[in-house]
Amino acid sequence: MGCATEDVIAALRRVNEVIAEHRDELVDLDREIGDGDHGENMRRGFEAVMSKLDMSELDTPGAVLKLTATTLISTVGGAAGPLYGTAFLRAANAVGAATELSAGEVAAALRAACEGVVARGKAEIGDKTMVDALQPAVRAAETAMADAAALSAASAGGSTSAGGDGVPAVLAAAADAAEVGAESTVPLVARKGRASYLGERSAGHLDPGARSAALLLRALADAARKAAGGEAP
Amino acid sequence: MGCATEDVIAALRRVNEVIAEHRDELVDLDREIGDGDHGENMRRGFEAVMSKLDMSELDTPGAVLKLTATTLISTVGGAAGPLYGTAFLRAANAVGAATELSAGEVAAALRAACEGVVARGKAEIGDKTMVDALQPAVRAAETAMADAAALSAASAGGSTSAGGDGVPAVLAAAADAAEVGAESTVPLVARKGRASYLGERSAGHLDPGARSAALLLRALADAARKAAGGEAP
Amino acid sequence: MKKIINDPATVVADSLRGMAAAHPELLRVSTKPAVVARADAPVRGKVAVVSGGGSGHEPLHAGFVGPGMLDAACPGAVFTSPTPDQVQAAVSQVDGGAGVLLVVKNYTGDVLNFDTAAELAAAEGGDVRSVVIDDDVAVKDSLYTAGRRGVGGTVLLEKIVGAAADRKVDLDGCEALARRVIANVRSMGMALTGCTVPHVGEPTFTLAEDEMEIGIGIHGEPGRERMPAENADGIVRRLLEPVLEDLPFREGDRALLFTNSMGGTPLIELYLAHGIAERLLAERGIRVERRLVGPFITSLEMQGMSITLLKLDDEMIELWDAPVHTAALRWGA
Amino acid sequence: MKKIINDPATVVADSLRGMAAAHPELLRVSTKPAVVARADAPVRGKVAVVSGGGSGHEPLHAGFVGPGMLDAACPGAVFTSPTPDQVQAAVSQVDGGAGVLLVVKNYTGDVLNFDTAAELAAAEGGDVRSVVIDDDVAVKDSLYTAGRRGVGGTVLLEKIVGAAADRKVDLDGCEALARRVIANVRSMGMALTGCTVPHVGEPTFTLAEDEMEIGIGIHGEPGRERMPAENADGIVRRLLEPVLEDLPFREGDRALLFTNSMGGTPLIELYLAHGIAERLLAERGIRVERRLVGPFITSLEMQGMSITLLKLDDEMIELWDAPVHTAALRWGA
Ligand SMILES: Nc1ncnc2c1ncn2[C@@H]1O[C@H](COP(=O)(O)OP(=O)(O)O)[C@@H](O)[C@H]1O
Ligand SMILES: Nc1ncnc2c1ncn2[C@@H]1O[C@H](COP(=O)(O)OP(=O)(O)O)[C@@H](O)[C@H]1O
Ligand SMILES: [Mg+2]
Ligand SMILES: [Mg+2]
Ligand SMILES: [Mg+2]
Ligand SMILES: [Mg+2]
Repeated sequence: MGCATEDVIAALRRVNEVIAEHRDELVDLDREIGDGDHGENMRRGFEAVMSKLDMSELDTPGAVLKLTATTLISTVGGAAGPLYGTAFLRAANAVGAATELSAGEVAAALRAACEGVVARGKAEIGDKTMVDALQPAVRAAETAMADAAALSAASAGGSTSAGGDGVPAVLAAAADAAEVGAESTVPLVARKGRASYLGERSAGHLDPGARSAALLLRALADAARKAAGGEAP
Repeated sequence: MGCATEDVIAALRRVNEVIAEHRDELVDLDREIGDGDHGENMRRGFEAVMSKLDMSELDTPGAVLKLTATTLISTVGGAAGPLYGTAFLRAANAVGAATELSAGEVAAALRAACEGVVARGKAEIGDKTMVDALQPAVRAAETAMADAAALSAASAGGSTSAGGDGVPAVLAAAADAAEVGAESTVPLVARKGRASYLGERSAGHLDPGARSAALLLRALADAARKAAGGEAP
Repeated sequence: MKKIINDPATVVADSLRGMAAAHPELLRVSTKPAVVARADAPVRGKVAVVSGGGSGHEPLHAGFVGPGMLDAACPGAVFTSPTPDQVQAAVSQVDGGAGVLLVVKNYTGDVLNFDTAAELAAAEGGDVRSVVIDDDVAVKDSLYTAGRRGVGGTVLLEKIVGAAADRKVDLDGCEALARRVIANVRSMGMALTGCTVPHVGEPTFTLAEDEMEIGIGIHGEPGRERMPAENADGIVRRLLEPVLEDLPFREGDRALLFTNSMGGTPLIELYLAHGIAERLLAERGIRVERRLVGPFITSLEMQGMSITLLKLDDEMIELWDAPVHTAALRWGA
Repeated sequence: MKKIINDPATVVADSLRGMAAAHPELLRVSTKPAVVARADAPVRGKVAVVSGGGSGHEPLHAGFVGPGMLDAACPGAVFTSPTPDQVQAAVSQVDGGAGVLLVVKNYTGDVLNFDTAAELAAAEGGDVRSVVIDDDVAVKDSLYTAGRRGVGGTVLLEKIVGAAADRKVDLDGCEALARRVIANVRSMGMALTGCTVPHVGEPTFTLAEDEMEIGIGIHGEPGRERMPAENADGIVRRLLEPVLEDLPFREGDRALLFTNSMGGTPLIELYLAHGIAERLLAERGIRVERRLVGPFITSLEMQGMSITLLKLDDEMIELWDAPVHTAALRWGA
């Protein structure tokens, strides 16, 4: 069993909750090396996503992701708006018209999302941006996928799907890696975005966008686990 | 021996010192119930008086008082500038062309000064202004004069002058009364000047102008005592 | 105290030098005594309009010197009224033979110093009159105060009377017009923070995070009442209601609404407050026909605002719309 | 946090409503999405000049909408760049058939959002170009930063290019002129205090009584260096020298000197600083031929200032002097 439209919606609901809970933390991180709006921008954006989703009838995960993308683009503003917007847009394109997403499709969507952010923002690993959370997350997701595939190939003798209960594992791996990646931004000197104006003074602070990316992936992973009937680990 | 031109100049020098020493106190008093400039205005004014006196050759007390008046008018500004300016101008007119001032002339000059302030500012006793220091000072000076006259009439058999050593006594009496008068402004609600805008909130504060008037009279009294060879009481 | 200055004692003169440098074609600035006059003064045959007061309220008054408004301004020390010589010097620089009107804000110091100057000028044969503006409804005008203060209405008066003088209205006419403006204008102000006079070095008053001061003047003096800070709706209502009651303004009246920043309040907040005032006035049936929004009469860096309402007639509207070219107010020129 | 607002979430819209009320003849304001356009837009046959950015910098940009300057402005949330739909809505309101020039300040967020808007507009067939201004010399322009920020030079660019568009210069001409302004303008800013974003509620940074921040941007972000506060001479020198070196400006150059307040610095201090800058420039043989002094690109209530210097040519002078009629900048009209 894969990840259906209502699972994606539930996951975004969870993202909205988590972002709202962490709004002030993100604001504070952004005050330190930016302009203090990241938490409010993200909160405003996902709140808008929620009302858009409530008003719409959507029948594929791709449609949900696409509405999320356009809503973020038109309500977030700042650097994060177009970057997260592009991420969701690319993820939507990656999953196409599928009505249920396999773990493999989820991992592919993550890769597409991350590549979209890089294409738009031109940041590399180590520039102290959300890319420092997203890129390790993609790699971890793909490794988890490969592990799961190898495992199921070994045990079940070549099932074609990695299995619906692969989605929680893939997203959990992504979230774990994103958190580590976000933490890794602390000592870095920023080279992209507003924090780069601070030069050396940007070192010693967690990047707000990397933190929000890690929160977002953790919310998705929690939602996936819950959908699969899992409990807290 | 009365109060000669150089005595008046020395007395004004003392006034300048005392005002400079108390500048911050006057500023603070004016911050509480006014706009915080009284100390600086008075300091600027008497400093200007000093340089004007240094640059001028003056041969009567009246000329010194007149120069003081015009300098205060043209440098102090605010309410205090025209009020103290008028006070010195009226005092100058009162002493006329005399080259040495008797205690009686000093007392008369004080009365003229106080009347000038009242004529310009229309304040009455109890309005919480410099008049609350000046009017009691005038009365005390005149009482001291009368006492001294009675005393010298009784002892020396009707000397026409109350005597040069009357000046320190007259000014000391004026300064004492001015200090009491200034203190009496504390509980009052202001009815004139900027403090009146505060209504009831002006009660509980010493009026800055009453305080500067008391300081000024004390400085004059000290200078007169010193000129007469007296020591600290 | 944090200020972009060199020496508290020379702030006014230093600033005037910068103003002279910034407006070489418009202004002629002297510092001893301090006078800011329009570059082409005296204008022959025109009533000269002169104002002045303590510094720290910029752009008032020097920022309003120029064609269509003031002929000269006399800036005193910070929050200290100017001295009579300044006023006299200004008068003699700008008297174009048609008389001089002194615009005096009602503070004891200003009134006394301008009165002295007017006496001196009259002694020299000039036709010098003065009008005293007292539009601040926060202060009760009674025997027990120095009367109401002159605040925001001053800006409107200087514009309207300046325009009349520009059209060669004579001294009687200018004086009568000024009195009509004074009779029809009311203001009220409030502060969220105090301000620091350079030579004092500490704020004239301090407010807690949850306090505001209602009924302030423009000299950093405490207001009439300290109370819990309110939102914009509450603040605007507290300013507007006493203003409306005092004249009183009535349904159908035409008005100029002037929403003024005390200096430190950002424009985004000021426009927000202005919008509320417009709404409240519309609810009362008062027709706002002209408006002015910005920091025009300030108390250094104080955060706060004031509202001024002028009841308009056709002549005032025409004069308000007339061209003006000053450092702070400019249109049609 | 002390502000004259009702609700941090609605500050921008509430303020825009007040702005609409204040300038009914000049502006047409919509709030969903937020766009401030000149009332007579679109002007047929004229290049439309559109700018935008986070709010909190007022009067930039909405205060510069009107004949002779911007056709529309897109105000984002406070200190947050606007979204592509806002820009698109603005473009479609003002496109008069001669193309649209987007003036973008160089911040990642602004560039990304305007780029997206330009792509969308191009897809609909409009001739939409954008220029990115990056005049802040405090930031090293290198591979290791997001490049220099757009600050005070934006105001000058919008005036000059707005005047060219007004004279029916075509899109190529306007774009080339904008690039010439960008190539010739440099700025640097400093702060004595931080500022408080309404939805944050606390200052973005705090400085001790004896500290200042040099090389700040306009978003309340910390600057490049924190150092002991200096007097006005020291501050102006620290701003002016890197500006002069960067272009570099040379003896004999003609320049426009723009002395800008970050919002909370009183005019008395700003003129004082301006006077110092004029003196320093005169000493270097740089001829200041035009000047602008005031709060034109701000960071809410921040106390501080910036200096912008534009190397002038005859065409820029003529366009600077051309009539302009906006809420914040007005002359000759
Ligand atoms: N070029 C970029 N590439 C990727 N991420 C970026 C880039 N620039 C900024 N970011 C991310 O955006 C975050 C800031 O977002 P936000 O505060 O919403 O926007 P703004 O900087 O415009 O105020 C940063 O913490 C960083 O992670
Ligand atoms: N009408 C008046 N008559 C007498 N004294 C007055 C009057 N008004 C004000 N004063 C005195 O002036 C003092 C304030 O002087 P100052 O601070 O220099 O002027 P300002 O009030 O203009 O700032 C008050 O403390 C009061 O003693
Ligand atoms: Mg930010
Ligand atoms: Mg005072
Ligand atoms: Mg004063
Ligand atoms: Mg931002």
